[in-house]
Amino acid sequence: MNTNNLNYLVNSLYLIKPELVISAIIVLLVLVDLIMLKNKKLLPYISIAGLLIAGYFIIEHFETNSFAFSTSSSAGMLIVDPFGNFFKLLIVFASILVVLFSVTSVEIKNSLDRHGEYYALIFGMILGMMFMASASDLIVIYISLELVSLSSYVLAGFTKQSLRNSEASLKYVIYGGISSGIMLFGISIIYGITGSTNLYEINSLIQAPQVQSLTFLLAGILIFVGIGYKISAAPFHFWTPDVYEGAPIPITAYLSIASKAAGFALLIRFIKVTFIQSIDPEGFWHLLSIIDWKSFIIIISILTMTLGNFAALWQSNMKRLLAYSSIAHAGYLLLGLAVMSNEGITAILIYFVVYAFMNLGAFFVVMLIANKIGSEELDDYKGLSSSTPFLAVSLSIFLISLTGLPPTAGFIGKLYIFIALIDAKMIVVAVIALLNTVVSLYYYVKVLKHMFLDKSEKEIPAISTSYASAVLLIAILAPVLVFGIYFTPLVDLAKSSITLLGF
Amino acid sequence: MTQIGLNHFLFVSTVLFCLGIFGIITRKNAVMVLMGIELILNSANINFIAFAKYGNFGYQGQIMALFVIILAAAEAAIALAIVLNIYKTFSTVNVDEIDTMKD
Amino acid sequence: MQNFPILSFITLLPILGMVIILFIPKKQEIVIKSTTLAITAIQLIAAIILLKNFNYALGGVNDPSSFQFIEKFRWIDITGFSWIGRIKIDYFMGIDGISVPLVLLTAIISFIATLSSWTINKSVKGYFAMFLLLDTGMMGVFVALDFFLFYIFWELMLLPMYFLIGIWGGPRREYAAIKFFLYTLFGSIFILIVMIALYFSTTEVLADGTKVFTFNMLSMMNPQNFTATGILSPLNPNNLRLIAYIGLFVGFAIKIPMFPFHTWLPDAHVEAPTAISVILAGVLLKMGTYGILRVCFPIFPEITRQLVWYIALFGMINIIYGALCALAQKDFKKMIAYSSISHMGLVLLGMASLNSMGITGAVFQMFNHGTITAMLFLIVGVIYDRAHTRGLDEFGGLATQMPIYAGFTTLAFFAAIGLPGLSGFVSEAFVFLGAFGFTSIRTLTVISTLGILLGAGYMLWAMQRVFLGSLKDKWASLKDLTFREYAMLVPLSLIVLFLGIYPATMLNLMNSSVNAMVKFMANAQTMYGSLLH
Amino acid sequence: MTGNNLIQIALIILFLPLLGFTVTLFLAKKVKKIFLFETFILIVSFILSVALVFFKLNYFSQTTFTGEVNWINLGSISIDLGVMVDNIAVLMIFVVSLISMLVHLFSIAYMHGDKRYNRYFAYLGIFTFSMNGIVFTHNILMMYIFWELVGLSSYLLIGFWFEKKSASDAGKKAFIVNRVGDLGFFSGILILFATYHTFTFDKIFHQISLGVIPFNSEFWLTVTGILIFAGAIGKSAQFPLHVWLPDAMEGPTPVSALIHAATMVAAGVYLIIRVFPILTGNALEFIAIIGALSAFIPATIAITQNDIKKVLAYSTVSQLGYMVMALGVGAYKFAFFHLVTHAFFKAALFLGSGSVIHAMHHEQDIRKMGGLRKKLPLTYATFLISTLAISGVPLTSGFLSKDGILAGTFAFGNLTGQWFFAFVGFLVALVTAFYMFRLVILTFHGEPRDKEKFDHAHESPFVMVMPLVVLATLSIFIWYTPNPFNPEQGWFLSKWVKAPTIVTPQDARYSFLKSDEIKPEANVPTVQNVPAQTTQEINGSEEEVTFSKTYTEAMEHAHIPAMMLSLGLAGIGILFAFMFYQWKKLDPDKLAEKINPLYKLSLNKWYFDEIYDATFVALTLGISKLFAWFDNYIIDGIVNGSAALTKQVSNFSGKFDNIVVDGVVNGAAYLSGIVGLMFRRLQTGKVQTYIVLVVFSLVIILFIFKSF
Repeated sequence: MNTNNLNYLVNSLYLIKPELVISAIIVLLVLVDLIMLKNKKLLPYISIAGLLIAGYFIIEHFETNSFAFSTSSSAGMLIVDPFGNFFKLLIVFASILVVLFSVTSVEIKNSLDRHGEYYALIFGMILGMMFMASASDLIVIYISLELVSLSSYVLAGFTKQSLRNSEASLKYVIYGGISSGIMLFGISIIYGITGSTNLYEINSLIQAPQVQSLTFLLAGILIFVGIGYKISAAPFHFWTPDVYEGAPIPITAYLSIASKAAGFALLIRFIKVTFIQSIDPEGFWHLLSIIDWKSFIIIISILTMTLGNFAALWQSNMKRLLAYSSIAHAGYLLLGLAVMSNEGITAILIYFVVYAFMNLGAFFVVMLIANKIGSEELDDYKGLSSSTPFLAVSLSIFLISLTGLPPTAGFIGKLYIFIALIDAKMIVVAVIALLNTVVSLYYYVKVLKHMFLDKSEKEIPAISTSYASAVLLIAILAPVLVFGIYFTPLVDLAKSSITLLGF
Repeated sequence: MTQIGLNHFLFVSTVLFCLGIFGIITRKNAVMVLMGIELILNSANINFIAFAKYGNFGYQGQIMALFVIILAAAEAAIALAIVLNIYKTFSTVNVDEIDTMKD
Repeated sequence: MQNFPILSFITLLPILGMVIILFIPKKQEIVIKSTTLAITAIQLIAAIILLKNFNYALGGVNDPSSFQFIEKFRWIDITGFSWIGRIKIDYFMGIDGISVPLVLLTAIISFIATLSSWTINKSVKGYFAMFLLLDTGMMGVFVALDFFLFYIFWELMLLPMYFLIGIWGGPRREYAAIKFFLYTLFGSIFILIVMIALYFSTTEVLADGTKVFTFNMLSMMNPQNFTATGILSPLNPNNLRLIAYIGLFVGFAIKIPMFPFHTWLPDAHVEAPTAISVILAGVLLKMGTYGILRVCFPIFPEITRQLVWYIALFGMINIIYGALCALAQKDFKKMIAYSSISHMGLVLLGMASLNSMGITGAVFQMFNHGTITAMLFLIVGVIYDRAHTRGLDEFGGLATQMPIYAGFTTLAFFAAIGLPGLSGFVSEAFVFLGAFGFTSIRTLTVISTLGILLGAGYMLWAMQRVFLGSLKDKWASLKDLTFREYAMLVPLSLIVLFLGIYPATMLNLMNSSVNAMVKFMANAQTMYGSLLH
Repeated sequence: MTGNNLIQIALIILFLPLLGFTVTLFLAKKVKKIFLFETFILIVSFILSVALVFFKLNYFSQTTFTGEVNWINLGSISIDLGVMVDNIAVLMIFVVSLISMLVHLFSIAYMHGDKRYNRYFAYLGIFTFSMNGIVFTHNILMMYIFWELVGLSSYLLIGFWFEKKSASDAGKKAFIVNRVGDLGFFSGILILFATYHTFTFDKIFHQISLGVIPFNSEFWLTVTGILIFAGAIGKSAQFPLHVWLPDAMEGPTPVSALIHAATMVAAGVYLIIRVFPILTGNALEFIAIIGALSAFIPATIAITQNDIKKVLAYSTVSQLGYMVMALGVGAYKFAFFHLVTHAFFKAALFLGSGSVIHAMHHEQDIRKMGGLRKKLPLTYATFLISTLAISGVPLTSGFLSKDGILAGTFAFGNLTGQWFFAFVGFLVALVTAFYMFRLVILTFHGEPRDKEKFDHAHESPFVMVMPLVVLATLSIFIWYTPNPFNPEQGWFLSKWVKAPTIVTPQDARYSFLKSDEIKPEANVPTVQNVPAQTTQEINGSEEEVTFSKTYTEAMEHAHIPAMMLSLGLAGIGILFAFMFYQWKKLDPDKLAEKINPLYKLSLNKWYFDEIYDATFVALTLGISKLFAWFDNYIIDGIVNGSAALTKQVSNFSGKFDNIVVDGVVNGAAYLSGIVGLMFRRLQTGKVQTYIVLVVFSLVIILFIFKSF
């Protein structure tokens, strides 16, 4: 182990400062939890602080493009590039909000004594997701994936008292275990064919035509199972509704944003890096013909959004409804990938920012309402407009944005997806997607209907919201409206972060 | 008598994989299902090691296998904890009966 | 005056009003109402000032230089990379002779509708907030010249409409509201797609000489701006212009509503509160025809010329079909609803004529239908407020009980069936004269004239069933018009009368634009033909 | 006194009644006596029209004045409205304003005590206004405009007593039936405008005379003529659209006198007179046929009617038929002549009947009357004079005009060998004489059949009788010609009324109307666009010549025999009337028994209403019902998803129904519903099922992509 290796190691560590910070915070949280058994007030602050620091570091090195932890060859196990950083930033942002949610959530409060684990586990997830966003080696991919999964299994069933809770975690663990198992099997096959686990190396190895494509296809699809389950794309989405319904709301929100984001980062990187052949000046990718990813993704995405939307028509439970809606949105997002062009990626990034705001917002409102009326059943939403106009209005804005009507940010997100699609002359797909939007309108508006149009049988008391949560809500609400009118910064950010290392 | 070759290993691993899937699908008892998962993971491990051995790919395969074993252990721990929790709440570990959330 | 952004003012004023209202405590209903009234009044005044300063000579349509009160500044400008070019969206408003009557109409109708909303007593605050939002949406559609902006306004008025029907409507309001919502959204997705596709087919040269894609409608009307490969560019031999046109047309046709996309209308009308029916019939339907005239025609002139016969055909179907359905209705309001389907058919027919007389007739008919149908719905509202029923057969002999009311109704009805001396006649006659002047749709026109007869049929029959005959004693207590109702009906009646006797005031307004439009459409063939080879 | 003044007077006459209408309508509630204002207005406009007639006929009898103002100018198209003052117009305006004024006066007493008294006068005002418009217009669009306004006012007046269902029905019927005719009229206008891009008569005539014709085919010129004539069919209640007129008798009797005898129904004839120059031979023939039918059928109906007003109504239709037929056979001047004379004596008859009805306390059935001549001497006298006039007895105006028409048909027969019209003409003359005297006898002669009503009857007040007298006097020949047997020498026909230049292509005309000897261009009125309110003169001296010498001569030959024949027939008619009803020599009922089917046919008005109700009305309503159903169930159904589907789905999931009620609104959504339910079914909640599905779909995906 000579010095320049050491230097190299140091450099690598230097590159992953954010991850290090997060890991440090995990330790710190556990310690604090041990030391001050009584007072858990401190934990959220620590977490927030840690996240802010991590966020700072990410921004600091936003533009860097380099490998970390190189193996034998040039390529490394981790990559630090704007693309990854964008998602890390998104994850950090989501995490901050979720921590804040957890503070206000009644469910979480009830299990005050275990707050230490709670935050520690969340940070475990964060760490895993950050690695997912920057992993360039199948080993790291698998490990980070597992890291995320393991923590989320527990979190899903964190508040043990309710049936739904533990059921959710059981389903999650079994389902997740198997998916990652299948994925691992796929990885092993690829390793067998190429003899490497590093995406870049694999890419260079499979440029040669004599790779037997069927096995490779098998492997690729097996791996996709693992990722597809993370981003809950049909037909690997089945866990989503049950787990979303069962898990505590902050966690549900978290799963719907952060782990989905990480999953997408992983998917995009995996496909682009591994199978890319060339990029034409128009920004369209030309992939190796081993696997026809384009049509594969198209099929998956259409299936996903259709299934999500149509199944959502029937839901009477708010969380479940949002679960299906998030499946549908995964479908829209996949469309961005299906375009197989940088513009598509831009669209995805834009959509993710918007989606983070509106979906987290929606879940937040649902949580605030649940805190008061202790239910997420749609029927209990009747007449909310009178008992809590503020929440009702903001929820409807979020839902409208999720539908994608102007002048909300949701419209911009969709707009860019469709711009990408139509620029790629995928008109039919665009039409299908838009028809899906019409369908989705129905169930979103159904919620509005319950809140505004219907009168509730039983008299519900006026629901008050604490100033803190009101401020937080407005903070989430504002961008949803502002980006709808003026979205230049949003797009600029996205465009500046679509550069992957090497392309 | 023929030399034990890569294909034999692959055959075994594939069989294991299928058995794992089969077990997961058929077994009612949650613990058994977890075991099925273990089988899948191990089938992958066999692949890794076999490939590393016969393809002279260096040590990555073995390293991977080690990682997997560790993670499997962790996963098993968590999973069992959850199953325990399930048993507390549902007083059964039969995965069939745990379907309060559906549609 | 010239540098005062009057269009933005007239469009965004209601939003401002909405904000104000949101700060007024719930209890102060009267304050809320009068604020709204004030806002709409100011809007109306602004519209009149606009009219005063409007230059009749300028054509507009496809020529940016001859639009008036233009407000244009860069709204979104994203300097992109090589592969995306740059996304550029303008905040671009302006009016010409085709939009100015509709701007005026919107202002008038909003004001009247505010008056008629006075009876609302259920969550007043929400109602008027939504009302004003709707107002902005409508106004915006008529003044926007950037397709993106246009689309935003177009969608903007969906949600308030949903609530206005859904919360303050009749028994089956939820059904009607969601139906309206889904229908119109379904329509607008096609508009969205075509909009984006057009965006990628049209370029515009900026001051700094860079070529960029643009949402600017006027640029889309100039074939020189089309890219060589854009899917909607005529230069591209296998372009999809025809399909796009149909999609776009359907998108707008749903709003008109054109047979067979009309079934949302009767439900929406029957359930909506009076004021909203007034808005719906008075302004919203015009957005469809206006869209066709402003977007479909000038951007796809050559396709329009291909399909003009079908447009006329659907116009004819609307006229006859709507009239026949109206004839069979037992519900006063539903009858009026179908009658407006019939009358909107006239607009389609007129536009299809592609000559100045027909298009003048069409635009004028938009305005007249706006005022007349508004009157009709107000009239229904009057009786519904008193009797709480709209069954045509349940009344009779009201003319003795409420003579003045009967008088206004007679005026409105005869205006609707195109009695000379009332505005309806002029536009109707123009539409027919124009359409008959266009050889290929002559037969359709002649068939459509049946509408005149059927119109008289259902209107007079309704008249007889409600007002003539002997009075039922259960209605013996009905009061005649109140002051508020006078305030709503008198202005409209005066407009109807005045424009009937001296239509020139309105016609001159649109004249040069219509001629410009006609000339443009006439040249289209050669212009686009030459492009292809 | 110049042309300008004439135009100004004309305009004043035109707009005065409008003023009257507005004022009266708005003050109807406030001022009790406002109707006097309206009446005063009418008197003024009458005086003015007298002045107009005087000056026009005395000083400018050869000139036509027009004054026009630009109404709409679209650059490409410009539409002018304007008035034209020629002899026809001034004579017509005289008739209209005179009768209108008299009717106003008459109504003051007749309508006394009606609860909408003032509004009635207002309506009379708007009617007079629209009628004047028709008279003065110099372009066909304005003609159409006032045409419709007349329709409106007649709607209002017929349905004036709208509490009676029959009245409101009649109003509606009148308006809609008229609209049917107007459809044709409007289509005609469409064609004219499409061809000539102007509405002004002169300009259209000019272009036709230059050979410009619709779609370059004389056929279409004929069609245009017939379409425009369709308007007249409606307004003048010609066959087959005559059904509205008898029902229109539901209106107050003075209204019937004004609108449905003298003026509005005459408007149809007036329209044909205006567009006469563009009518081709075929068109004229068609017109003649319609006229003949309308002259004959109602006459036969009138024989058996028992409602005094109904009889008069049918006689009106029949007389209008005469005029139309006259125009059809080219007897232009006599048509107009008859229009005028008929206006007077028919108005007299109606007002007379009004006075009778008034006296009998709104009893209209002649079987309940009788012997009234003792009670109502003046009414009787006037009524009798008018009846003589309508039956064409010498020394009456009716004799002159009717004789002229018969001569016309006779001449037509001579020239073309078609004796059909002549035959009909004489036959109707006979029938008319018969039923009119039947009416007179049953009403005024014999013994009162309803004693108690009879006893309360009394002569009407002055304001009611005076008009009768005036009108009756106007039914004497002396106003029109010094020689009671030859109208031709009378100033009316020789000086005032001139047949117009026919502009249709030569070979499209009746053979005998060809004007070879002169070249049309020579005397075509040259019309240059004139600024508003200025006049311009058209030299019409040669008109007489241009209107085919042959025909004029033929007329002169036909004159004497026609006169003899008509005299004889009228005599026979009257004689029979007396035999049946006065001296009871013959028993009408027996006769009715003998020819029962014919009797029934006549009594039931040839079943026109029944047939129309069974066909057109039923058809329209049927279709509309069908469409409405179609709209609700099919179109909406396609959207809302068919019932079967719903049912199937609801079996699929019990919940579905509530959700439907809950508002899954449209068919797309029903389908979505099913799809959704399917997807939902997948979500069993059993984790192992999920696994199965995953593995399964994995396999499928593999199979799909294996091929690539």
